[in-house]
Amino acid sequence: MPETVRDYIGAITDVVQTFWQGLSVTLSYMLRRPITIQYPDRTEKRVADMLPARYRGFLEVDLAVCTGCLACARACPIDVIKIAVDKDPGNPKQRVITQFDIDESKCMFCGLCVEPCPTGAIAHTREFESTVRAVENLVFRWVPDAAKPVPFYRPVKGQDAPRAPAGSLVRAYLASQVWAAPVPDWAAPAAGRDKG
Amino acid sequence: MKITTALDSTSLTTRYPKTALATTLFFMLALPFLLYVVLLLMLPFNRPEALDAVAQRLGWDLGHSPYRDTWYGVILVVEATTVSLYTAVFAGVTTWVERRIAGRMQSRIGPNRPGVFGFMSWVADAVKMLFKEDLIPAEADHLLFRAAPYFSMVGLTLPFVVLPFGESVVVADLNVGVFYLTATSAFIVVGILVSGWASNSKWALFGAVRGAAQVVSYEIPAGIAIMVPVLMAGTLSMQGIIRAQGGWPWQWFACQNPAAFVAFFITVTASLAEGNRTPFDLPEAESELVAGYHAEYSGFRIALFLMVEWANMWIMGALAVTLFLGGWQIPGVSVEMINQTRGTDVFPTWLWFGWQFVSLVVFAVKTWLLVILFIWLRWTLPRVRVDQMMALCWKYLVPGAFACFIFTLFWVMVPAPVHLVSGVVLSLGAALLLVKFALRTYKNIAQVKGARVDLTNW
Amino acid sequence: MYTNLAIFYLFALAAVVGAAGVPMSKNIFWSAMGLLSALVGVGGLYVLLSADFLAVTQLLVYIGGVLVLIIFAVMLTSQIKEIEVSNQNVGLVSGAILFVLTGTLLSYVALWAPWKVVLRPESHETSAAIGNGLLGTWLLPFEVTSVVLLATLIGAIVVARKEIKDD
Amino acid sequence: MAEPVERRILRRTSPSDEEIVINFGPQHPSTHGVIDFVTQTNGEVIRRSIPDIGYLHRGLEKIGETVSYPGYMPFTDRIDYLAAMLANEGYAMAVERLLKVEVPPRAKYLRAIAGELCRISNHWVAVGTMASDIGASTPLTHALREREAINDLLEELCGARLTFNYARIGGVSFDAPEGWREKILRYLDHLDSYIQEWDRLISLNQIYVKRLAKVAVISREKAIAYGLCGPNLRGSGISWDTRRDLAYGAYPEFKFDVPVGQGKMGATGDCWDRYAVRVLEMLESSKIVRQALDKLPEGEIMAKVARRVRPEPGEAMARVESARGAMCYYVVSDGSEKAYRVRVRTGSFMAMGIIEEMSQGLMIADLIALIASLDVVAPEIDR
Amino acid sequence: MMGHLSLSHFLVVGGLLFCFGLMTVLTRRNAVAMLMGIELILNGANVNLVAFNHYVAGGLSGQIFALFVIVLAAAEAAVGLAIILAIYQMIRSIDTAKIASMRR
Repeated sequence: MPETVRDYIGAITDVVQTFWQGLSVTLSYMLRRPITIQYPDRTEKRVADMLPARYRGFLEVDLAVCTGCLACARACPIDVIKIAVDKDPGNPKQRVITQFDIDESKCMFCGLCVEPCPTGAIAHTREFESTVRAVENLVFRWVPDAAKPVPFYRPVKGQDAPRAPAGSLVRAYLASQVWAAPVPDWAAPAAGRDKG
Repeated sequence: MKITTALDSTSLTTRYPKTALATTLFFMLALPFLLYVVLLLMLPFNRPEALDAVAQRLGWDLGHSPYRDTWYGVILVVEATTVSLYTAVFAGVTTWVERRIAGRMQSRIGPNRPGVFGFMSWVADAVKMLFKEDLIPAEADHLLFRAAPYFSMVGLTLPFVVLPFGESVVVADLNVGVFYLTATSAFIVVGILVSGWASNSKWALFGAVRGAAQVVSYEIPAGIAIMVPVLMAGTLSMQGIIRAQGGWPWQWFACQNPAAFVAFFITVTASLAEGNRTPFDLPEAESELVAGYHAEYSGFRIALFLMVEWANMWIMGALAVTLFLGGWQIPGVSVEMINQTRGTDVFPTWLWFGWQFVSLVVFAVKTWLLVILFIWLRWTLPRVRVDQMMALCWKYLVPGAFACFIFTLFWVMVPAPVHLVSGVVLSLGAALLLVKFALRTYKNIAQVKGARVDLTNW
Repeated sequence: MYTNLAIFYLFALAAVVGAAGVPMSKNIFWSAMGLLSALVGVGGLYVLLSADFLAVTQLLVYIGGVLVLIIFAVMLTSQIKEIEVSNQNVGLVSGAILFVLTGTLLSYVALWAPWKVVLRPESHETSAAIGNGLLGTWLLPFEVTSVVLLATLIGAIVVARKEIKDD
Repeated sequence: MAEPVERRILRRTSPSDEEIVINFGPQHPSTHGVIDFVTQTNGEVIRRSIPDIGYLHRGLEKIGETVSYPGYMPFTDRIDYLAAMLANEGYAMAVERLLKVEVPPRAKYLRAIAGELCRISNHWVAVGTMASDIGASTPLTHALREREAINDLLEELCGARLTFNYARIGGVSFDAPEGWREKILRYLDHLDSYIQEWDRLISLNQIYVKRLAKVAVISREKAIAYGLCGPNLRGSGISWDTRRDLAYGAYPEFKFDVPVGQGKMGATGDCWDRYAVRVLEMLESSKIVRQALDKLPEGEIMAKVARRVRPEPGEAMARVESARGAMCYYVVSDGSEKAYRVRVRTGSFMAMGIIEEMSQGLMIADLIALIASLDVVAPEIDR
Repeated sequence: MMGHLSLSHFLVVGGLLFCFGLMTVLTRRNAVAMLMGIELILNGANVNLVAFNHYVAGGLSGQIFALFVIVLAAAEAAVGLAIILAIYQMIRSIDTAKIASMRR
């Protein structure tokens, strides 16, 4: 509320000045570069390849170096990882992994499972795109067939585990997926959902 | 990181298929051009006498035919349709322009996928809105709810009757033109009130009440400020006011008279408020009233409301251009020169049509610049509060407009050379301000570390 | 000439039907809509009577001012909660009788009185003449009107202020 | 079944005919999440507005009793998703106190750097959404752009942009990546020069100032009485900052000012002051990050903590200065692997209390400004 | 006679407007509606004024008179609505039957 003439005039000049400055700022952005990254098709390389190395995308398991210690499954606060181990019927001394499921639809990508892994078998990748029609297909089954279990890896002291390059496994896994794949047989039927 | 952009090496033709390019170019250039040309060609037949003369040449005796009025009516209907189509196309194109400008101002890109540079996005939007379900709240007053957008549409289209497009391109040059324009645009607020009441929603009611208070208040400063050019021209006719000005900036009313310079800003502010544009978008106020008076609308009806809102910008811009910025006057070409090229024939010469088209383009460019200013303001300023909106009107604009009015009463008695001096001084001053503004804009970029002029990424 | 007649009937219909809606409608908002129609119709009639300035004034003052104010008052005085803002139409019968009586009388006078009609050339350039008239012949009533308007302004403000004080 | 808030409002007052009760929310563009402000208005003027909260309640405190101590860390991200780094740090500190673990200095510094960057990013959202609520949409996208730059930095550090899960009990999960320091410094240089442009764009815009100045003035006494904290408290002119007054982590080693509201645009404690405090705090955070980067010690980033944490029975409390003020974690252990009780005190919840009193007599647009100026985040209120 | 526009056409319309206005004022108890009725009456009168001006008197006196009527009608509406709102604030009704006293 203007009370004096000076206030009255001051209010007008303030408005003019600040509008002047504000308009010049917005105009200057017409000359600057928009920061938009035109995902997914107008980028120089795949967005997944532009992400930093530590990016916590889909989890990937290299079963070749998995020791079956269950540390990841225990670290997970929301039980995303389901591992089943068994004795190899052919060789009772050799223990095998018969199931290694990661429910990526439930995963909150916190990274707690990666830290206790002794060999780096489980790791986050930079992949994040996987659209599927049935959400159950986001359960990545790293042991696809329980009849063909994977033997435990025995780490060698003073030697790094020979892990596959990060991301290569999950990319191969995703490439093998069909987005419109039907709900897998093992999944319990959800009520009122299109099984398409 | 480096991003491939539309402007990088690849040309438009490789980037877009030829059909997309052709369609976009048609919509972008041919459509408005087509509308303009139709309007232009209808001109000579704008009065029954001209119709008679043309019919005579064709060997008809229309003057005594009972269908003379019918023919004249058909011509008027075609003209009216053309103008209405023009409003629709303008509203659509403006949404695209607004979204692109807003995008750049916000460090975004804006719609750039449908059509070349995303131009077809307005067509896509229109189609989308037409196909959406048209919901009417169960408790709403059904008939009024349906009728409300049409009230606004009436308020939008009626002013176009007197809005000039070019030297002779006007549907009807009423001798009470300006007065008529302010009167008919009030229908828009009737639409707002009816929609707010009929929706039976508290948000909509709030929006409607705000809208009514706002429009009724701002009609007063707008009305008084409009009197300034009316006084200077000595006529209420829109064309008459433009004819009283000239093509060069120092011949514009805004520069000829310091009071008119102020009145120009008052008119623009008041018309922003009457058109419910930010900073006066209180009736819809997204962050307060969700969507205000059209909160309950969807589909085709909201498309009508939005069309009114955007097309109304043309009226606001054209009004200001007509009254203060020299209208369609071509610099260096006087009205007499244009009239001399007309010839004595009923059907004017092509040269005359050429001049008409130039004047039409001059008017359109000026109006577009103002429309872009409105868009620019919208994406810069916050929204005012209801009491501030009222205070601005009654404490600043009304006294200001009145002072301009009184000043002009004396100014018209001042000899003409003073007007010229004022015109030169004020237009030079305005040019200086523009230069200063450009420097300020450049400084904004220079002052921020990491920012630089870069026009890629479209 | 038929065109003029057709336009006349269009506007007259709008005016009369709208006016009929004002007393007949139970919903006050619909009454206001009827008034809107009547006012627009009358504005159109003014154009036919070559009073264009008056027609535009009619639109400006009535639609832009009075009608908006009335709708405003309807909104403020009736609740949004109830959609039927009906009022008891007391004495509709007597009203109708009165309507028939006055209507008959006025129509009789309008149709059969011997008016001294003089046909003049149509002119649509009234604004300048009205302006001159207001500052010449009718200067005194013009000034008196402005005083009345001032008084109205002050009066409306006083009434409105009282209401704020009450709160 | 609790009584609906609408009815409570109607019972408490005798609403006259022209007063209406209107729900601002739960879905409303400016409630910053799912909150319902049940508002009784007389025309544009608000008689009173009562926040109806709980729409976003996910039982996060209860979850603390069902997951292991380290496993609760990702859930702290979800308490305050706009300043997750700071929420992480608070929980980590509480459990460290329970375990009596000393954090290595490098980890403390990294926490401070990440936390202050996160505070800047949070304040960008706060001031941006505030401008957007006042009706200017351009500043919001500019603010989000600045926030994205910080998110890029934090993503490089810990791999996530929103739910960082960076702090660990006894340290942090990652060391600073290669070239991170230079990137941060480049951003901070940009930030320091950019703030002036931001002020020109919106802070000093007369409409913006007029909309915020002298609106919803919270006096010193009221701010204390309602337990406001953080920028909301400092906006009322009270110089209290947990980082300085109850210094923790690496903060005792930094020099920084605590901006307080000075009533530059009218009254101390108005919406503009709360806004200005946030803008100034970004510059202070920038100072802190620069100092921390200069002094960043070498060494371990994790203390020796067993993978399965079983603290002695007992309780511990930690208080950090989150972006929304003092955020307290209270953890009770019964000696098992899971906490017996986790309790979080958040700034947004405290800010909700004052709305009913401050809203009286405001206009509808002012209520929006008040809510925006308190910078509440719905999940932090409901937890 | 019916083929051409004549004075009587306008007079009848004016008369009807007047009658409907009168009917509104007399039958409705809503103060706002009564105000609308008054506007109708004034409009009816205005149509007559302008029609007579056009067909009988010539000149501008009729139009200017109508102009004054419009201006005064607007003023009357403003004051009338202000009073109605004030009354509504006081007694919570705009039913004219209930407005029996000038005092609260």
